[in-house]
Amino acid sequence: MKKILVLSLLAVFGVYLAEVLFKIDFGHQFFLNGVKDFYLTASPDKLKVANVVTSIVVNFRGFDTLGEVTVLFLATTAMSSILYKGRHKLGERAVLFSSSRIVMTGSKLLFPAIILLGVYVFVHGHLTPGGGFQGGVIIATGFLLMLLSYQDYQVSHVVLSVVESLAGITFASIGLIGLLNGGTFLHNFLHTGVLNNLLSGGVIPIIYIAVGFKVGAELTGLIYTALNEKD
Amino acid sequence: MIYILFSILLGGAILTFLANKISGLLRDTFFLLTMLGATLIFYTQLHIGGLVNFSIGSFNLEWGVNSFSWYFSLIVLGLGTLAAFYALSYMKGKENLGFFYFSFLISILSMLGIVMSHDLISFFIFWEMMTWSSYFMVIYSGKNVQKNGINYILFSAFGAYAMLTAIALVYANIHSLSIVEMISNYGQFSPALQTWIPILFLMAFSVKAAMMPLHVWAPGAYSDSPMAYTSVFSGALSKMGIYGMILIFVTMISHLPDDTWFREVFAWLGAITAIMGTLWAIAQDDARKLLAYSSVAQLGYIITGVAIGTDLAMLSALFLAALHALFKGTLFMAVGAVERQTGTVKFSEVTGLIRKMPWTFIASLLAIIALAGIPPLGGFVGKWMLYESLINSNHYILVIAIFFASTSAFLYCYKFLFGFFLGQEEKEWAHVKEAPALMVVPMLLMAGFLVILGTFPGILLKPADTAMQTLGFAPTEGHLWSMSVLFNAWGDQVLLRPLVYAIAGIFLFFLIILTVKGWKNTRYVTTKDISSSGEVPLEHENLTFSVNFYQPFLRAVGPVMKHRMITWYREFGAGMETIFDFTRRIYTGNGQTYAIYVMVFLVIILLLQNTIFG
Amino acid sequence: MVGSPVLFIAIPLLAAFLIPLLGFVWKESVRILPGLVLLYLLYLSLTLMEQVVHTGTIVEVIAGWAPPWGINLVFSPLTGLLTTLMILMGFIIWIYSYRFKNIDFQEAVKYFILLLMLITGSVGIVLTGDIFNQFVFIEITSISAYALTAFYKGRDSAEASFKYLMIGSLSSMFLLLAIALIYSQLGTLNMADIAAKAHLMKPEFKILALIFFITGLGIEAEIFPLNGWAPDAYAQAPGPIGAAFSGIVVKAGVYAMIRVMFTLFDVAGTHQFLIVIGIITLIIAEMSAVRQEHLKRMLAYSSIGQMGLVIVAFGIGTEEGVFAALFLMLNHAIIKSLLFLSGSYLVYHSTGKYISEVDGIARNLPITSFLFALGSIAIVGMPPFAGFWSKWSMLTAAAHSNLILIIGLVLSVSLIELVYYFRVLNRIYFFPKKKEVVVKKPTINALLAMGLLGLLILIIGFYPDSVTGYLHAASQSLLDKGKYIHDVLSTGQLLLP
Amino acid sequence: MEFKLFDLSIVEYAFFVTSVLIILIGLYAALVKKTLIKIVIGLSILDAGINLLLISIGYLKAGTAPIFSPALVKNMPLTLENIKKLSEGMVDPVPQALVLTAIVIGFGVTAVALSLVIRLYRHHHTLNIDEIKNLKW
Amino acid sequence: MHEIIQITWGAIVSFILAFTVGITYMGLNRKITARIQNRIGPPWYQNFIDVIKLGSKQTSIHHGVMQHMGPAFIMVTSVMSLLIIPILNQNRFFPNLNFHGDLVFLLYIMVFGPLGMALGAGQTGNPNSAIGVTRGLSQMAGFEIPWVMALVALMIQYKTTSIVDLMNIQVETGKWLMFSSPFAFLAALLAMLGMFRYAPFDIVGAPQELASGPMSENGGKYLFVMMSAGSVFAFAKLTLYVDLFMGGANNLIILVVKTFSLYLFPMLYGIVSPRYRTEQSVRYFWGWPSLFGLLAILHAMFF
Repeated sequence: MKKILVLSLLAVFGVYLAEVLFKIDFGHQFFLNGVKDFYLTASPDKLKVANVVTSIVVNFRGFDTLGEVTVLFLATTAMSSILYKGRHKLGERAVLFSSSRIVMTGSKLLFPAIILLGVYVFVHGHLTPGGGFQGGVIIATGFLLMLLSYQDYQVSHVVLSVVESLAGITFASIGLIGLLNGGTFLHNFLHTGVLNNLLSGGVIPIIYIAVGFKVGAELTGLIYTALNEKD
Repeated sequence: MIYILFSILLGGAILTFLANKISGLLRDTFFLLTMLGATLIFYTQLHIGGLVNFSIGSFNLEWGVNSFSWYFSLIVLGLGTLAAFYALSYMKGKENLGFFYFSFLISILSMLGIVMSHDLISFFIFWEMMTWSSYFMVIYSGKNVQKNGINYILFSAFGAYAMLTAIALVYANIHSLSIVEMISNYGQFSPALQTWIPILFLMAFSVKAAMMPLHVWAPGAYSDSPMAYTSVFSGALSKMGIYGMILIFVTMISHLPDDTWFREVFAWLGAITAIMGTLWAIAQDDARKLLAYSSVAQLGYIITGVAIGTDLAMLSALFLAALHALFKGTLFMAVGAVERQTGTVKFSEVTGLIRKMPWTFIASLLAIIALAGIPPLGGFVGKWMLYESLINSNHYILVIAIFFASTSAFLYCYKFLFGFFLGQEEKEWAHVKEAPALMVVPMLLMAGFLVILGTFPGILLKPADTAMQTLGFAPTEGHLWSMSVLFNAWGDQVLLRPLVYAIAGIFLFFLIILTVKGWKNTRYVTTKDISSSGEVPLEHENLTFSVNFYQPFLRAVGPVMKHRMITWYREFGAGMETIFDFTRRIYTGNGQTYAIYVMVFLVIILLLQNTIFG
Repeated sequence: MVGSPVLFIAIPLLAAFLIPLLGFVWKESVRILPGLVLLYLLYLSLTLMEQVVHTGTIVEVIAGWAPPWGINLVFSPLTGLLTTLMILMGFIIWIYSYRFKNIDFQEAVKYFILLLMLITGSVGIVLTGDIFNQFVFIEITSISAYALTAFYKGRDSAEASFKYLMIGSLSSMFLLLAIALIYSQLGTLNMADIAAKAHLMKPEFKILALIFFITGLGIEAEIFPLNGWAPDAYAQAPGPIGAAFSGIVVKAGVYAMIRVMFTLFDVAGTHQFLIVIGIITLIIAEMSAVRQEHLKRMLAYSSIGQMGLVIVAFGIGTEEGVFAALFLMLNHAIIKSLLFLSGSYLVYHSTGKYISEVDGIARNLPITSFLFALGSIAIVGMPPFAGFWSKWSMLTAAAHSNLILIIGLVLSVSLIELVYYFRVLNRIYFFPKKKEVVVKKPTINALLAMGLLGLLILIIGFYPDSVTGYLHAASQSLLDKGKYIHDVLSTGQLLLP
Repeated sequence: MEFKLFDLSIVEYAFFVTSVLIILIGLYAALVKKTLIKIVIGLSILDAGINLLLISIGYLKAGTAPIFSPALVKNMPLTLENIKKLSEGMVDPVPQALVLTAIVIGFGVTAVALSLVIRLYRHHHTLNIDEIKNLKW
Repeated sequence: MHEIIQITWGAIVSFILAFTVGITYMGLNRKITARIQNRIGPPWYQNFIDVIKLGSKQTSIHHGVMQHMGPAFIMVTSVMSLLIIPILNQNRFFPNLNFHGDLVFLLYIMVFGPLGMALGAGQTGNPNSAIGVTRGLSQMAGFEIPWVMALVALMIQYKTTSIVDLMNIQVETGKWLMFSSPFAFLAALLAMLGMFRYAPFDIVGAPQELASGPMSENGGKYLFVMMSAGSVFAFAKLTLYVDLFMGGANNLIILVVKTFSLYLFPMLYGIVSPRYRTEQSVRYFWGWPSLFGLLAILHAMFF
């Protein structure tokens, strides 16, 4: 009964949605004077950032990203708040399984490479596909690997929270410095350099690096909290 | 001056409330000073016709006194002051006195505010202040709070909201809140509004005036508030409803093309209120309830008078309004005195107080005679004018109805006197003493005034006449009344003075005859010393007849009383609550169901989009 | 230049990031910092508000890109008013919860971060001029709200939170769908730009987007039947958070919905739709409240009902109607917060939070009970308290638009409201106290916070002029769509780095 | 309704059709499945579907990634005209940026949801949503 | 001053007249009743003997001030109604206190006494008295309705509330109101049954049951005054009926004839009737008599 109801509801919803979507001329632009044209020109021209998505994420719509970072930060806080049960004791985490020596050694070998890859991805966020979020996630997978392989692997909560706080503060402070320096929040107050150079794009790489650190630390924290959770 | 008056009352209320924390004497002093100060200022400093205005919330508020409002302030302040003295003694030793005095003063303030408001918004604000301050009194005792308190506040709010709607309609149409402008622009409203605005206003006023079918709150509320306040509650506060009704009937209804319907309906509602109130009063065992129903009934007469709206009817309504304040104030005070001295207000529990509380008895007796409308007290004057006005304006059946109500009223009148004061004296109540002077004197003052009014109704008719002239009636002095003569439209007249003197003379003559004959030999024996079918009742046997007092009569009117309004309301309320209870089961507690609701909502809008956003 | 509207977002975020760090250094700072931030923002919002009313809307551009390319914040009389209100309520709630979780430092850190973010997210929803940015802020608010709802461990709070989260996820889905539809048609995300170009959209897109917006934002604005989560969340969240929900979060939701309906699209029939939906919400909520056995749940239903009333007032659509709606929102924020704050002390001692457990509690908690009574009397609209003026303006607005039926309906619902509030009041004051109850006395800061709210009720009640000027400016600014578009789109030429 | 079911151009709308289907599947799971974990999974699927939809709105036939990589720019002087010309062949970058944000937000919500599920399991010792309704009416 | 003396003088003469006639009627009542019941019965002057006996008896106890005042209250009603009701046409006998617009006043002054007596009875403490009083008051609420209806019908038909006016109309037209307003007369006549409290409406006193009800604790001077008041009141009522419906009387002889013939009605009705219970009697009065009253009003309104 419930299934039939839900199915019919979904059918109506889907039909209406699809009907409208089919009116979109797929694969063609049909709106005039959209903002994307501006972004596509201004990004290489004004900001000297090769990756337009990055310039949108960090600068044109940098405010969204600040919010996004906050969402992550909140998710971590929320998770630890929701699961919080008295004080954590380090190393007191549930033993899910014991990994074999091969896995342990392999992860140990892979771990630096993963971290390095992550760092590369967020440092080159304004040049190549990728960026702070992607890099941060890669870094977190490194820690996830370690946490899964080693039952007694420790990540210092203090370090994590210091890193994530500092990264967040960096982002917000750069925005505020922009406000003081150029009159608008997140103003790109550094020299923009030359397109496709590593040191180009003014504050964009700095912000993205901060985001990378923050995402990495936060995702690690999330995983750690979830694993470390007492029953 | 109005500012000062209001600030005195408001400040006095707050000071009294605060002083309660410090000392009882200080509180009493503040309370009394406030009340006296307000009365003094009102009578000495306030001149009729003065207006003050100021603006708040982009509304222009206007306060002022005219003769009409002066008449009602007379009732409020007169009764209020006497009740204040009474309260000092009556409330001694009770809890939360600061709260009581605060509410008392605030309700006096709000009543004065109502009659002095010249704009609708302050009228409404004062109206609501009156409601909640009196609500505090209703729940003061803490008994039946959930039932009577909620009833009262619910009905009051119903009325208030009706009024608010009317005010909003007026404001939306003329962009002014002045009562004067509302009246002067009334003719330009659309016909629908012309009908609905008075109806909405009258709904509000008939709640406070306890008119059928909106009277349900009254018995409970009147009987639950402390008697010191009930005298004001029933005597003055309910008159605010009458005040509003008169205003509406005179200024609006009379301009309606088909006002006869209105008048007939309201007159009949008033009459039915009177009848049903009387019948239910007869059935009560609790003196407070009896008086409460009696108040409902008395207000029914007044409403009828207002609704008929001829010169004489209006005059009688105004006169009865003041008179009702006097005698019902006295009676509630008497009940309060009995309650304070004996601790009960049930007729079936207390008897034979006449020798213990003679002054209370005398006050009650006079008030009852006035209530019953028996000459030579003031009540007769009001009743006479009411009947004559009804007969002269061709409301014959109405006369019968009213007369039936007031004849039946003798039953509960007698029950009141008999229940408390007469009957056998019992050892149980041997310790009872007369109430303190502070309580007795206000009652006696009012009772005395009732006696004077019986001979010289002109004292009260004079201001009533002035008040009516403010409302646009022709002066009536000389052709409807003079100091102690009453006239009707057919030229018939009652010369009160010779009648009263004759009654007094005959009474005294026979009293003297009775007294003189066997003066030496006749001695008082206790009420146990009776011949009851040849047997003398023993000391512990109480033969006083007080349970099922009027059972035969009630049996006779049984069919009418089978249905109680309050039962209907209660069933309605219970039905509503069942529906509500059913409704809240929409919130099943299952998160998925809520999510499905969201989808249902979406799909409904999707399907109806052409209708909704077409 | 006193400060820029962006500080309303940036400073709390900075503070939120700082709090964990400061916590390592000085524990008390965790409690103090949010208060300082909110106090500063309160000052800022008041000064900006004064400025805005006199000189006109401030449009703050982010990252130097003028609208529609960059994100912008709009501090108009309307948004300014709501911002001020939210910050004020936030500040008062902060005062109230200053000693919250006094023992457990870890919990306190999280509580204050989440509270600050809840407020910031709501302020962001109101201030932003970009629909996607609004979505982000809605999510910030929601996640903080989920976490705060589930804050207490011992109760069924996780259940409430999960329900909230489920429905909230649907909400974000619909919002994203609507954004996608709009973007596919107009290629822009700026509200003013959308509003200016709305006529270029194909009508079916427009209507579908509108429907998705209504559904998505309606969940935040608690309209029936999208509000299944609300009573649970209100009842299970800590007391101050309940106050924040009704005083801050819902206001933001309603604002977002109204902004979409009034500014973004010019679809016919929205006003009538708002009226109908508002009335349904109002009636169902008030009906559900009557037979409620839990105090906070009752307050929650009442809150939903009041929001229905607000929506009806918006639906009237005239300037008077909008004025009334804003006034209602203002009063509701203040009064309902007071009720939640004082109410949670009234049932502090009980685990079930049953109404029957407040019997005679006035003897132990005189001030709290008095404030609760004040709030109850004010919210049912009795003069001379704050609630009366808003109800009055609502009625006149309806009367002026000849919506007599609405008046009748609203007032009869008010009667229902009156019944259940007075039932509780009677219990508090006049029922015999149960012996075994050990009540919790409110702390000084809680009393201060409640006292402030009570004072506000009295001030607005006795001197409504103190706020009506701002409300008029705000209602004009909501209705003047052309001015909004002009203000935003004319902000500067390209500000380039 | 313009269903072009027998028109081959429907293939072009595969992205839309797929994303709508994914959305519907996710919704179905969230609305019908009894297990909390499955509901959370359903919500995640829902997110994925919406992200796909968003991305496909920005799709340009034969478009390139919106990156002015050295390979693309080659040795062209970066005048405004050149940039304009290059950018004409690029897909819309805005939805991509939006999706990035949406993914992160979806992730955050999922994390919170899962932690709530843990709490619920602890409290109720069940994952059946029909049995978790202490709060009602 | 002269006026006062005249009124006083008139009052005394009227009182004596009414007293004499009233007591005589009561004695005749007893005699006739006895004859019908096939008894010899007391002589017609027996009641005089009784009254004199009561008046000369020495009373030694009373139960309080209200009992003491009760008889005086009753006297007020009796004498006041006697003074207000014009005894002969054109007020040729003493006009006393008669005034224009006296009907409503009369209605109210007529209940003054019963209430006063009730108070007196109440204070005696005898339960029978109280029971009797409640029955009496209930019954009063019953018969007042047709009575008022009849009066109102007269008032509206002739646009006056004055008895003298009504009498003059009968004299002028030469037609008694009992013929021109038959329904009003019927209603009033049936109401009179209740007023006289003879069987079947004698439950108030109900000798075998209540020991004469309200009067039961009274003896000696109290009963003397009560009996006198009752007889005066009976005469006053009869005179009122004659004035209203039977064209009044031009001299005392005609008055006596008319009143006695009217008096026969409740008397004879009572002799052949059993006793009604209170609610039965109340319902009786709200039945046919009130219907007649209603018809009378309708008649007055439309004809």
